[in-house]
Amino acid sequence: MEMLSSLLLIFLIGAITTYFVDSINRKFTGIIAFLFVLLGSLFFYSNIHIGDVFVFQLGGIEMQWGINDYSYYFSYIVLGLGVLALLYSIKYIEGKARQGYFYASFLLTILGMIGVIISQDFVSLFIFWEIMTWASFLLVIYNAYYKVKTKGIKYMIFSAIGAYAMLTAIVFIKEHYNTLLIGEAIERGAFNFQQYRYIPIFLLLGFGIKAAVMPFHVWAPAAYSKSPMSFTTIFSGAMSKMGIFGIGLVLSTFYLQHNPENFYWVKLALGWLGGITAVMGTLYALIQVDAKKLLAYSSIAQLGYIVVGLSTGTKLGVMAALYLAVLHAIFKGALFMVAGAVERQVGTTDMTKVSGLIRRMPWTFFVALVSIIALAGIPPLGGFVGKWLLYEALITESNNYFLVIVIFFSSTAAFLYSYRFLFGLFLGQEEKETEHVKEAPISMLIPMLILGIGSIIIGSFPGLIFEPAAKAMQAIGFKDVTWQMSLLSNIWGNTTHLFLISMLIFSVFIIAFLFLTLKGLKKTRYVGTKEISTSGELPKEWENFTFQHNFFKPFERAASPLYHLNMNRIWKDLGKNTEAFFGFFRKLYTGNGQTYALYVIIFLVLLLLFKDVIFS
Amino acid sequence: MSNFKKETKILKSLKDVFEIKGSVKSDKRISIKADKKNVSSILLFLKNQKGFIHLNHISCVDWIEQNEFELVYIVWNPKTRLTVMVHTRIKRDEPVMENIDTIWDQANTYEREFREMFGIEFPGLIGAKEFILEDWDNIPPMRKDFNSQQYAIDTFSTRPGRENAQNVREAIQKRSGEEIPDFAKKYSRD
Amino acid sequence: MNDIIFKIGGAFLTAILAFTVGMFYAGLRRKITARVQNRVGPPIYQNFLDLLKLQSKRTNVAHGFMGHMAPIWIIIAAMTVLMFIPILQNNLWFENLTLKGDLIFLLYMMVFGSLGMALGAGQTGNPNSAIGVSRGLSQMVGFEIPFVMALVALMLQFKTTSIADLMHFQFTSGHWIILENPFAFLAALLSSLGMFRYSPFDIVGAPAELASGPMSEFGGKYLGTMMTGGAVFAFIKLVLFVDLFLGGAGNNSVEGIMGTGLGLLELLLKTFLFYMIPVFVGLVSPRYRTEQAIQFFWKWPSVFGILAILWALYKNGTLL
Amino acid sequence: MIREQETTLYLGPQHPGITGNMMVKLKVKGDTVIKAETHVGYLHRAFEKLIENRNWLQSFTLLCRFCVPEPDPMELTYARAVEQLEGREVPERAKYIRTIVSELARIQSFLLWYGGQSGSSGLYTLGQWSVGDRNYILDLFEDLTGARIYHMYMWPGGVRRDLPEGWIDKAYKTMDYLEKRLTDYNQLLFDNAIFQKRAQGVGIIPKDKAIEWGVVGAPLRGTGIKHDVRIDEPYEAYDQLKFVVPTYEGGDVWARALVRRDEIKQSISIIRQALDKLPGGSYYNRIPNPMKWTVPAGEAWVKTESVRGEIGFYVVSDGSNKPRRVHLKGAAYAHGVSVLEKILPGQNIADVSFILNSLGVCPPEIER
Amino acid sequence: MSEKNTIGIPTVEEIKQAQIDFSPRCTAAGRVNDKETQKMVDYILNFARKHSLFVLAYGTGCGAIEIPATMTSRYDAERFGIRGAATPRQADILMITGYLSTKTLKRVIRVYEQMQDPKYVIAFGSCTINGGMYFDSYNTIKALDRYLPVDVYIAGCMPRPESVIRGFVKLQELIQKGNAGNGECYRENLDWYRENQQKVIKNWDFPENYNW
Repeated sequence: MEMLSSLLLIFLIGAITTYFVDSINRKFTGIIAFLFVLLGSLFFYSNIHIGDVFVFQLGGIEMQWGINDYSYYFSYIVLGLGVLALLYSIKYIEGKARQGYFYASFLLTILGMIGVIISQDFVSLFIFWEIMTWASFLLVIYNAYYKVKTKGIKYMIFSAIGAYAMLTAIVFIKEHYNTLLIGEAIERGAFNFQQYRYIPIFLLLGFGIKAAVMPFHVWAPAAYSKSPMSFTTIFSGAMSKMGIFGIGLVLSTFYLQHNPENFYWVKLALGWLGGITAVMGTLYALIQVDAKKLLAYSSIAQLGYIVVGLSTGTKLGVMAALYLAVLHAIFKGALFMVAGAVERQVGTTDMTKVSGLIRRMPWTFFVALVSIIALAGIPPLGGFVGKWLLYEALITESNNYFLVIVIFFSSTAAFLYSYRFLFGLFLGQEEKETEHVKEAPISMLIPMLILGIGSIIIGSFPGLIFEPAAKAMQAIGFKDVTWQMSLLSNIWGNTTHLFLISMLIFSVFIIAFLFLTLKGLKKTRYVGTKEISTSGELPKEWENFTFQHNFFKPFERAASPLYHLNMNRIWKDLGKNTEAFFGFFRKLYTGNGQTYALYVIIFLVLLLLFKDVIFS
Repeated sequence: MSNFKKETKILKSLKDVFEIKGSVKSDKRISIKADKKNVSSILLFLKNQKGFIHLNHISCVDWIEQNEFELVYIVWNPKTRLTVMVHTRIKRDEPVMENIDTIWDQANTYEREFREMFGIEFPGLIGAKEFILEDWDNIPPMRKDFNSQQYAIDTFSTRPGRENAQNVREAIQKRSGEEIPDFAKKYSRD
Repeated sequence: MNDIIFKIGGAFLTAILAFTVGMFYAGLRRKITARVQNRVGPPIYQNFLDLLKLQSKRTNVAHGFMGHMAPIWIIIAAMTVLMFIPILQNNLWFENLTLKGDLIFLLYMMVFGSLGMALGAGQTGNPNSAIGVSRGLSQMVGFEIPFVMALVALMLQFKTTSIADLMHFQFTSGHWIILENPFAFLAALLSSLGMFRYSPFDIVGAPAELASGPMSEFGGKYLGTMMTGGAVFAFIKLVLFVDLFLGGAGNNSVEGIMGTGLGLLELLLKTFLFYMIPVFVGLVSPRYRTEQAIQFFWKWPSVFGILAILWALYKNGTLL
Repeated sequence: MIREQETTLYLGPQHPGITGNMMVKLKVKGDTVIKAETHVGYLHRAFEKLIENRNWLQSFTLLCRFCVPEPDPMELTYARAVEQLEGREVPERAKYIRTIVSELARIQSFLLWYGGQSGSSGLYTLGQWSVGDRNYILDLFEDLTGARIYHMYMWPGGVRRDLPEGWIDKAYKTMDYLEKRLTDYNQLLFDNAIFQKRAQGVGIIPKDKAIEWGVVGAPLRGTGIKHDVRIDEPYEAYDQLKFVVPTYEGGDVWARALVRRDEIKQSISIIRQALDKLPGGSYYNRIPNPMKWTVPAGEAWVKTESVRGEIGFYVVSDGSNKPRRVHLKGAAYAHGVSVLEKILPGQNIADVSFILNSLGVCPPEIER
Repeated sequence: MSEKNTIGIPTVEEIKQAQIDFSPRCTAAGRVNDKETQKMVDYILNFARKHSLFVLAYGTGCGAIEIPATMTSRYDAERFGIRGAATPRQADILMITGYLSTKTLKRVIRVYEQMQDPKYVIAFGSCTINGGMYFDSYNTIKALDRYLPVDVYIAGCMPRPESVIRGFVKLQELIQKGNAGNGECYRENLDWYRENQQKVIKNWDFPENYNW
C-alpha cells in the first residue's frame, strides 16, 4: 500500500531534481521533467489498481488515500494531459529563463492534482488542494515575475476565498459529523441540503471557484491567458476539472440519498448558474481579440456546460458532464497548444495582428480545425456527442426546459468565436510580416496531433470514454449505467448512430473531393490571397485587407443588454466600496505566495484553537 | 426690372471696406473684381458679415493672351438670394492662389481640381495630388496651350476613317458618292 | 442484400430528387419573381443551364486548400442531412437513415455546411467575404433560437426527438402539428425566413453592400457546386418543415409505385406552398441591417417560441 | 512600411452598390466606417476642354452627356446661359415646352432613383417596376426628340422641334398612368416598416451646416431648409405655374426620400398645368449659321434645379464662335466628395450605398 | 498581303506588317474540337453557356444608363438568361458601356483578367469603336480592341435596349458556333496587348508574379 505515497514521491523528487538540474544544465531540464511525469504515469497505471487504500496517522489525524473508479477517471485527464503538456513544454519553454522554477512548479501542480484525486479524507484533500493552488500560482506569475500584483492577484484572492470556504466546511463537518473521511461524511449525509445546508454550499463554493463558475469566474481569463500556454493546457484542461471533481463528489450524495425533487432549487440554482456561466463565457469569448483570452473565456463557457450536466443529476446528464470533462481536456488542451505554438512561432496571438498562417503552419491549422469543430459540437467529431448528451438530458430527463434554450444560445454563439479563432490566426490575408514563420517543432506537433486525432476517433467511438465514465458514475452511486460504443440513445428510445454518420460523411467527402479536384485539374489555378477582386482597384501595399477588428460588432450591438452584465465590473465596484472598510486588511495581501501561505496557516491554527469558542 | 436696391447696397458695403471694382450685372448678380490678396478677406467678409454662407462655385478661366488665369468665386446668400461673383486674376507664370478651404470645406475639391487641371498651386492644400487624372505627365490639360487632339493622336491608336471628322457629311458623300439627302439639306444652313 | 439495394438505390433517388426539385424551385422562384416584377422571366430550367455553364468554365481559381474545400463542406452537409430526413412516410426507397439520427443531430449538421463555407470564404482573404461571414454567423444565432424553441416544444409535447416519430404521429393521429402546436409553427415559420436567407434576411451576400459576400471569390466549378448544395439545402429545409408541421408526405394507403407517386405529389404540393411564404416575403421586403435582423428574431419569434414551449407543457399536463 | 489597422474596403469602381463609375475607399473597423475617401476621375472625358474646341452649337452633343441619368437640365442651363449672353428672347411656347421636358426629365430621374434607393436596400421589385415604367417617359421623349436618353432638344432660342401631333394626349395619359403607379410604389417603399427602420436616422446632414457644406436639392430640403432654384430664381414658365416645394425635417435618408416622393407628385402636377396652359405661336427663334455664329463677349452664371439639386453653368465668351470656357457646377460636386466624406464616418457598411443613392451622387458631374 | 487563316482574319505578324486595324485573333486550343464525340458535348455546353450569361456589374461609362432599362421589366434581359454578377470571378461578360478613360482602362484590364474562361467582352457604344465624339479627348481610348479582345460591338450613342439585346443575341450565336470567348487568345497574344496597354497606362504597377 506504499504505492500511492511512492507515486507522490516520484513527482516530488522530479520537482526537486528538475529545479537543481536546471542550474547545472539547462538543456535537459525539460526532458527530465517529461521523463519523470512519464515515469509517474506508467507507475500509476501499472502498479496502482482500483480499490487501493492507504491509511495512516498524521499528528493524531487519520489520513486515508485511495483510488476508486471516479478518481481513476480523473487521473486520465491529469496524467494524460500532463505527459502531453510536458512533452510540449520542452520546445515551448526552450530558451526562456527560470526553467527549473517552471518545471518544478509544473510537477508540483501535477502532484497536487494527483493528491486531490487520491485523497479520501478532508485534511489531505485540503493540503493537496493548496499545493496545487500554490504551484499553479507560481506558474501563473511565471511570465510576469516582476509584476505579480497586477497579473496574479485576482487568481490568488479568489483561490483564497475558495480555500477559506472549503476550510470552513471541513471544520463544520468535523464539528457536526465528527469525521474527516470523505466516505464516512457522505454516508452520514454531510453534503445534504437538509440539515446544515451551508456545508455543501461552502464546499461547492470552494470547488466552484476552481471550476470558474459564474460569479467567481473573473480570475480565469487573465490567469489562463497570462500563464505559459503549455501550462494553461493543464490549467484549463485538468485543474479546472478538479473543481468539477469536487462538485461531482458533493452532488453524488445528493443524487443518492435524497429525492432530488424535494430540492429542486439546488438543481435549478446550479443549473442556471452553469447556464449563465456558459452564456457569459461565450459572449465574452466572441469579443476578444487575443486568441488566448478567447480560449480562456471559451473554457469558462465549457465548464458551464459541465456544471449544467452535473446539475441535472440524471444518468445522461452526469454522463454528459463526465464526457465533456475529458473531451474539454482534449480539445481545449489542443487549442491552447495551438495558441502556444502560434505564440512561439509568430510572437503574438493578437488576432488583429496575425493572419493567414494556414500555409505557414498547416499541421497546427489541422489540429486547430479539428479541435474547433469538436469544440463547436459539429458532427462527426467528439464535441457533438457531448452536446447531444447534454441536450437530451435536459430535454428528456430534466424539467428545466428553458435552460435548454440558454445552453443552445450559448453553443450557437460558440460558432462565432470558433470561427473567429480560426479566421483570426490562420485565415485571411497572408502578409509579408509572417512570411518567415515556420511550422512548430515536431515535439510540439506530436502532442497536438495526438489530441486532435483523439477527438476525431472519439467522435466515431465515444464508447471509449463512456466505459470509464460509466464506471466512475457507478462509483459515485449511479446504478445500471448503460452505454454503447458508437450509439447514442435517450430514454425515449431515440438514437443517433455515430459510426454511420462518420462513414457517410467520410464517403461523401471522398466523392465530392475527388469530383471537385479532378474536374478541370489542369486549369485550376491556386493563387495567393493577394489576388482578390478588390472592385477592380489595385490594392496598395500598406492597406489592410483582413477584417480583424470588432469582428462580431453587429452581434454585439444586437446583444448589447447582455453585455451590460459585466461581472468584472461588479466585483470591482464591490472591491471599491469595501476598500475603505477593509483598508487595514488590504495591507495584509501582499500578493506574495509565502505571506499568503503564512496567513492560511495562522488561520488554521486559530481556527483549531478557538473552535469551541466559535462554534458552540 | 427693379432698380437693384439690395444689390447696390451690398456692393456699396463691399466697396467701403475693400478696394474693388464692381458692378451689378443683372438681377441678383453682383460682379466684383478684386486683387488676388484681398480675395479671402472679401469672401470671409461676405460669409460672416453679409450672410453669403453658400459657396456656389469656383471657376477658372485661362486668358492665355493676357498671360493670366482668372479665378471666379461665386457665393450665394440663401436669405436675400443674391449672388456675388468675385473675380481675381493671377499670373500664369507663377500660378499661386490663396487656399480658402478653411472658409468652405468644399473649396478643397475645386482647388484640388484646379491644381491638377490648371497647375495652380494652393499652399497648404490637403488631399491627394491625383484627383481626376492618373499618372499625368504632360502640361496641365485644361490650359489653353495644351492641344488635346494632338495628344490624343500621339497617345492613342486610332481607327482609320476619323482623320477628317469635322465634315462628316462631306466625308460620307465622298466615300459613298451619294448626294446629300433632302431632309439633311433642310437642316443645313448657310 | 435487398436491404442494401434499397438503401443505396434510395440514397441515389433521394439525392436526385432533392437536387432536381431544389433546382426547379430556384428556377420557379426566379420565374415568380419576374412575374411579380412585370417581367417574363427566365425559363424554369434556367438554373440547370447556369449550373452547367459554371461547371463547364475552363479556368477556375482557388485561394488555397480551405478555399478549395469550401463547396465540399456544403455538399457533405447537404447529403448527410438529406439522408437523415424522411422524405416520404413508410416508403422503403426514401427511408434512408431516417431512424438513425435525431433532431439535435440534424440541427448541428445543418450548420456544418455554412461553417465550412465560412472557412473557405475566410481563406480567400477578401474583406467582403469575412464581413459576410461575420454577418451570416451573427444572423444564425438570431434565427436558430426561435427555431430551437419550436423544436424543443415539439419534443416535449410528443416525447420524442426523432423526426420520423413526429411524422408518424401526424400520420397515425391525423392531426397536423401546425394545429397541435400553432405557436411552434409560427416561431419556426418566422425563423425559416432567416434560414432561406431571402430578403429581408439576405444580409450575408447583400450585393449593394458586400459585392456577394462570402461568395465573392468563388466562380466556375466552385460556385456551381455551391449552387448544387444550396438547391439541395433549400429542398431539405422545405421537407423538414413539411415533415414537422404539415403532416409530412406519403400519407396514403396506396401500395407500390402509385403510392410513391402520390406521396411525391403531396410532397411537392406542400413544399411548394410552404416555399411561397419566404419567396413572397422576400419580394416585398428591403433588407434588414444585421443587428436589426437578430433583434427581429429575438423579439416576436422568440415570444412565440416560449409560448410554444408553455403550450407544449400545458398539453402535456406538466405545466404548473 | 506600417500596415494600417483598419480594414480597407473598395466600394467601386466595379461594385454593384456604387452609383456610377467612381470609388469610395472605406476604412472600416468592425462594420463601422472610420474614414471615407471619394476617388473620381474614372469618367473624365475632358468635356470642358473639348467644348472649347467646338462651336457654340456643337457643344450640345457633349453637354447632355455630362450626367447620364438626367441630361436635359444640362442642355437647358447651357441654352439659357447662351441666351443670356446673347440677349436672345425665347418664345412663350418654347418656355412651356422646355418646362414640360425638364419636368419629364425630373420624373424619369426620380423613377431611376426609386430603383436605386430600393435596390440598394434590397427591395428589387420596386426597381423593376419603376425603371420599367420609366420607359413610358422615354417613349414621350422619343416621340418628341427622336432619342431616348440624349435629346439635344433645347437649343438657344427655343426648342428644336414643335410637339408632334397627339403628343399632348399621350403625355396626359402617361401622367395618369404614373400617378396610379406611384401609389403602388409608395405603398411598397414608404409603408414598409423595414425601409423605415433602415432609412430613419441614417446619413444625417445637420441642418445648421447644410448650406455651408454646399448641400443642395432634395438633401437640403430634407433638412428642412426650403430652397429651390425654380422659386428662388424662376426660369422658363415656372413663375406662371403653381407648385409646392416639399421640405421635411431630419436630414436623414428617410427625409430625403419623403422629399423626393412629394416632388415627383409636384412634377406631375406641373406638367399637367403646363400642358393645360400651353400657348400657341412659334417655338423657336432661329439662330444664324452655327459655324459662323458668334456670341458677344461676357460671362453668365445660370442655375437650374435638377433632381440631384441645383446645377449651374459658368459660361464665358470672348466674342468668337467658340466658348471660351464652359464650367459646370454639378449638384453632386459637393455631395459626392466633401459632404460624403463628412457624413460617412460612423455609419454602418450596410448603409453606405444607401446613403450614396439618397444623396444622388453622380460621378460624371464631379469630374466631367 | 499574305494568305489568311481560316476565319479570314489576319494574324499578328500580318497586322504588324500591314498596320491593319484589327486586333489579333487566334485559333486557340479548346475552341475547336476535332473529335466527333466531343461535338455533342460541346453543343450542350455551348447551349448552356449561351443561355447563361452573367454580366459583370461594372458601368464603365455613360452607357450604363441603358443597362437598367435592358434588365428591367419592359425589355427583360433575364429571358435570355442574362443576369448580373457582383464580382469578376462569377461573371462571364464584361460590358464596356461606352468610352473608357485611361484610368478606368487599368481597372477594366484588372477585372477582365480576374474573370474566368470562357469570358466575353461586349463593347457598347460608338466611342468604344473609334472614339465617337471623344475623338480628340486626351483621356479616353479610341479603339477598345487594341487593349482587350472584343467579341461584339454594339454601335450607337446610346444604343437602345433593343440593340443591346441584339448584341447579346449575336454573342449567343457566336457562342453556339464556338467562336466567342477570347480569353485564351488574350493570353496567347498577351505581349501585343500588354504593349498597347502600357502605351496608354503610364505607371504600370500590376503585380509581376500575377497569376490570373
